[in-house]
Amino acid sequence: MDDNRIEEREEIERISGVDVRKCMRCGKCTATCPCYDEMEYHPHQFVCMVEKDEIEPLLKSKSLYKCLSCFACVERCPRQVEPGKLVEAVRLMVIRQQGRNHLNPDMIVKKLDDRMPQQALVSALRKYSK
Amino acid sequence: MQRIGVFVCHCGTNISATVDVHKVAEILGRESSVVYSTDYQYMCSEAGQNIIQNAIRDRHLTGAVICSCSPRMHETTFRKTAARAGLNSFMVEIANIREQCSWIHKDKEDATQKAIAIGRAAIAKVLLNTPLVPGESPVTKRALVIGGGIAGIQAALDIAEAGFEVDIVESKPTIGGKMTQIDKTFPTLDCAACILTPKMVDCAQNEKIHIYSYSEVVKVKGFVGDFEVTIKKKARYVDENKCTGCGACIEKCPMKKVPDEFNLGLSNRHAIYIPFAQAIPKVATIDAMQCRMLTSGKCGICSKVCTAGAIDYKQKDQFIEQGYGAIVVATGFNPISLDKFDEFAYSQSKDVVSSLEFERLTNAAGPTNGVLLRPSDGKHPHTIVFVQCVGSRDTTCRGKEYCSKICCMYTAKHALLTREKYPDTEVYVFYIDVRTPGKGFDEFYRRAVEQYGVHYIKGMVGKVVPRSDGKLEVQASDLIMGEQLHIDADLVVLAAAMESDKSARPLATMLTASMDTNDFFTEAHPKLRPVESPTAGIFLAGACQGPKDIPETVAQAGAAASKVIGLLVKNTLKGNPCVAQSDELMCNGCSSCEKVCPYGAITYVDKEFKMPNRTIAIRRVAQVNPAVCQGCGACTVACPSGAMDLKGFSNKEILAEVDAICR
Amino acid sequence: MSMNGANEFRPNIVAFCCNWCSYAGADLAGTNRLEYPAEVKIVRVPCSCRVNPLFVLRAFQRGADGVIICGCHPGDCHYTSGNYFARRRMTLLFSMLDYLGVEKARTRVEWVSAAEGAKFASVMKDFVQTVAKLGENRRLEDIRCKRQ
Amino acid sequence: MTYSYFPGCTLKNKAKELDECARLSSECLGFTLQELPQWQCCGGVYPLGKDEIATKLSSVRALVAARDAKQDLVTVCSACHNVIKQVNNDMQSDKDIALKVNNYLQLDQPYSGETRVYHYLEILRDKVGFDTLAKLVREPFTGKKIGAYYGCLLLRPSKVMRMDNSENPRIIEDFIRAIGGEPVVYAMRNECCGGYVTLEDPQSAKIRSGKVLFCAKDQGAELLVTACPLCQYNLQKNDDYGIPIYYFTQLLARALGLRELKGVPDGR
Repeated sequence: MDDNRIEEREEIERISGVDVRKCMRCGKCTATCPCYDEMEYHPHQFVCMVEKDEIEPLLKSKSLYKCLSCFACVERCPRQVEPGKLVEAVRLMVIRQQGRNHLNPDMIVKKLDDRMPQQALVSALRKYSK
Repeated sequence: MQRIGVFVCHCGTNISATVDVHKVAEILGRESSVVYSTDYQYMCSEAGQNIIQNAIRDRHLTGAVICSCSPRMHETTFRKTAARAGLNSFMVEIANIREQCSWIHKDKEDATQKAIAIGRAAIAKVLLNTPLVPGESPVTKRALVIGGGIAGIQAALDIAEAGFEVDIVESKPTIGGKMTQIDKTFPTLDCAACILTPKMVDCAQNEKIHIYSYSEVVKVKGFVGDFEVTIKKKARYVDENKCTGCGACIEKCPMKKVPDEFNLGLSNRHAIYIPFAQAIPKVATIDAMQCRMLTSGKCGICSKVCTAGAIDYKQKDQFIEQGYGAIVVATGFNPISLDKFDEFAYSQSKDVVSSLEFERLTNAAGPTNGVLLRPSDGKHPHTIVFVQCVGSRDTTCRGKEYCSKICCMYTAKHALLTREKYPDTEVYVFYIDVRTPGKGFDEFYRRAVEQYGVHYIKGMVGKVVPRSDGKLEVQASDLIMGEQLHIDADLVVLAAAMESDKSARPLATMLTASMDTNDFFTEAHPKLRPVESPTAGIFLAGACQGPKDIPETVAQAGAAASKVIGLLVKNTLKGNPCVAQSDELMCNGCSSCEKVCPYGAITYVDKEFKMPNRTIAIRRVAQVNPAVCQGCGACTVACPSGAMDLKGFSNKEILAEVDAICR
Repeated sequence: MSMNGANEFRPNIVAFCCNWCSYAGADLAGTNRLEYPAEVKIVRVPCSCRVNPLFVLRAFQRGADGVIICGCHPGDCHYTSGNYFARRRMTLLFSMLDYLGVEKARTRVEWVSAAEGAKFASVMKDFVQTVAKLGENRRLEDIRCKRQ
Repeated sequence: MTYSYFPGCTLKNKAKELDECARLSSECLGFTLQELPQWQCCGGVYPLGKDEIATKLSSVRALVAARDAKQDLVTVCSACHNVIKQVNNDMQSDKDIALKVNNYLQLDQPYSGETRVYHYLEILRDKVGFDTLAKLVREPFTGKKIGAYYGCLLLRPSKVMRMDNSENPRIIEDFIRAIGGEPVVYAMRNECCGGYVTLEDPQSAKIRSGKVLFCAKDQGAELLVTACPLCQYNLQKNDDYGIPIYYFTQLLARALGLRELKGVPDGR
């Protein structure tokens, strides 16, 4: 189990290119996150939990699909940890598994409205499914 | 015929426990040219030194090898011992058989063999050593202090106290520096002006001190003991000797909307101005960019009202050349620009201020006469948010990687004083870590929390949104409570990182003084020579060497001054004799050595050489100034013809060592 | 080069250490009693830029099996820029030596500060091991220089 | 001057005005947008994973096509610009990604990020010049208080995008000044509108957009301009204050006096 957890961390670090040890716990990411209220785990917690190999709860969390990838935390992180990339890596770990897509094309139709731009669909599909 | 003596030290049991010292002495005694070899318990003791001195005298030694601890420890000791016995100090070599042998090896046989090899290398070197005599150069008994802040002022006063002439060069119209803008000082809360301005007056009244205000150093030549410096005295369009500082000109000047840099733009000044009431020298300066007379030729009011006739619109920059024996660098710091940190809305709202601006807002001599009012509407702020580490500990291109050191304390000071003076305010401080190492510092910070009820929150501010009702919506994190906070603040204060003054980098180039990647001057040794630059004769005081608070700055300035005094009391300076030397017959004047020399110690002269058939050839050859050369040896390797060599570490000596080791 | 007991090869290593950082680092390794192989013998030079490529060649000629040059970290040179010169010169020299058949692993430039005693010891351990694996260096050795 | 032009999926559909006005105005300003043949959708979001290769290929194809045409590549949509510029940066600086992409594409000449990528706004600022633009304006938005909405993708991450100061940008403000309007600076102009999350969680997008709109209204903006169709959608959909949201190219075409276009406000 422990080995497995370490492997998961290494996988996340590989996909994201993030070095979680650079984090100095300033909380800038969480302070700047526009989606704080919708998230169960907040950007700085992603960093700490990955560092401590507590990845299981993150894989299950709905927070993965609330992140806007707006790069606010990436831009403002003073230590170049860039938590947004970490959130993306964890999400990829999930949706790359068979049958774990968060969004399928057949689910989209009823979410559409007349004016919604194509961009919203392709972006959401990119973010939520593989 | 050389006669070498070998002295093997036991260092108690430090060496003898793992090295067979008798065997080492015995085997080294058999080396050719070695006429005397012995071992003793403590060579550095008086008795041990006597053994060496007696052997030098009795055996007529021409060289000595001491097998003992590191040369960094006792080389000077043994050199002095040899000199006392009449042997040139540079005919002594140390074989380091303690730090680099006995202490790191356990096997006695191995260690003994290695000690013998090290001893042989030292013998091989000493056989090629030549007696060296340090060169002497005269000392100009005058010091230059660059920067007239508290560091420069303190250094100048201390040097002048010892009876030497000192010049202060300050780029602003007045000396005093950042400390003049500060209200109170932590942790004692004494008033900055009350402790600084008397020192400024002392400077002005001291006969030994000359202040070049509104001036810059533009050129430095020479070396320790004999620097030649060119100072540019910028035209201030006012004759310093005539101006009485009465201020009549300022009152009448029609250009009164110039942002006042002394108040960081929080108020306006006139085109002709005196930065503040206690300025030294208290003379007016005309801002050439703003003055109507100087820009369009239409005005001249100040000239009419000046009864002293001090106004001179035709004044030109003046260049002064002066010789100095030593230079103190005290260029200080500035807060970083907040341009790249506009998530705090610094450029959008007047009520987001830097900590230095906050100092002005609370300073009795500031734009609000010391009453804390919002710059936007002049109202009393009720909720104040302080943000620490704005740009400090930031590895991105936005900020500085280092901790700016003083922000934790001045923010605690601001927070405490605000709560003391205005108990109806709520004060929040956002911190990453609170760093308070210093006498009474942590107690002070805790007082702010426990007695004054300042809310310290572990977290950062992510966004500040100014609202049209004048509130500032602060979005921040509280990592302890695990919350995102939203505070409606009236004032936000940013503790901007401090950076080395912009003038420091070009100055360092002029002085060939080294700097770190953050443009702070580096010291000769971080622990043992903290106020000296590696470049001889250049001393460091204050924040130009790294972030510092006032007591540290004053301490460092005093230390730098004492180093300067130690230098200036000498009539001549003894140099390091281990300097480069060029063989004029081999030199082809190619300039390779000059290009690699970090000190500019190498110059070229055209010299006459006698050629066959009584002809004379003029050739360009390198000459090393031994007073400037620091003996790094870069030139010796760069020299394609092998003309350049380093005394004390010559090619032959090092090759002999290598040979001995590989034997 | 020396042989010990059961034919275990013990290389002869020459280490050029700059006076301000690496020599002090070596002293610190001693003060902290951090062991490293006795095969390493140190030559003190004022700065790594004092090391003439000739010295390195001479060491190999006289039978050294490995040569290491230690200086201050980039930016920390006591003489401002000496270590940069050393780095450039040695890069060139080492590729030439490699061309001549002296393996790159026998030559090394390392930055060791006065505070890095532990680094000094570990660098030396590692270097001795590496060179020991390569065996004796005969490529540039001049047997005329050998004492019987 | 002719540029390769990557319109992107939405500009051919829901955001036709953004595209058409850009083309019309360009001719008036002295440069031509030549649409890349057979361009493919960029994917809307930059694939952040270091091991994402397939999702970056469409951007690389566009970049290669521009290179082969010996032209700089221009985009108008913020999202396309963000994706293509970040992928181009990967091709320049990430050896691993560049190698894998090139291995896959098997181009005649491997691609290593040679193409220069510009946003239409950058062309206006750096090639045309806002001063020149101001002189060409025939129907200025005099007295109109216009707020620039940058959103998140146009400026961030700034070390790759390098368009403007990401915390205190001025490129759209300068544009607004050039077309005679009065820019309104408000703090939320570089915060996210809710983005693609709008599809799954419209409430989340409503909150985000609401904050932006409140802030803009609060500072006195009468209308907002943006470069992103998704921003336009989110803001317009969630607008409670009656602030019209337009594409910057719509205002540009209007200011240049290029035929009346439906939905473009007049100067009043």
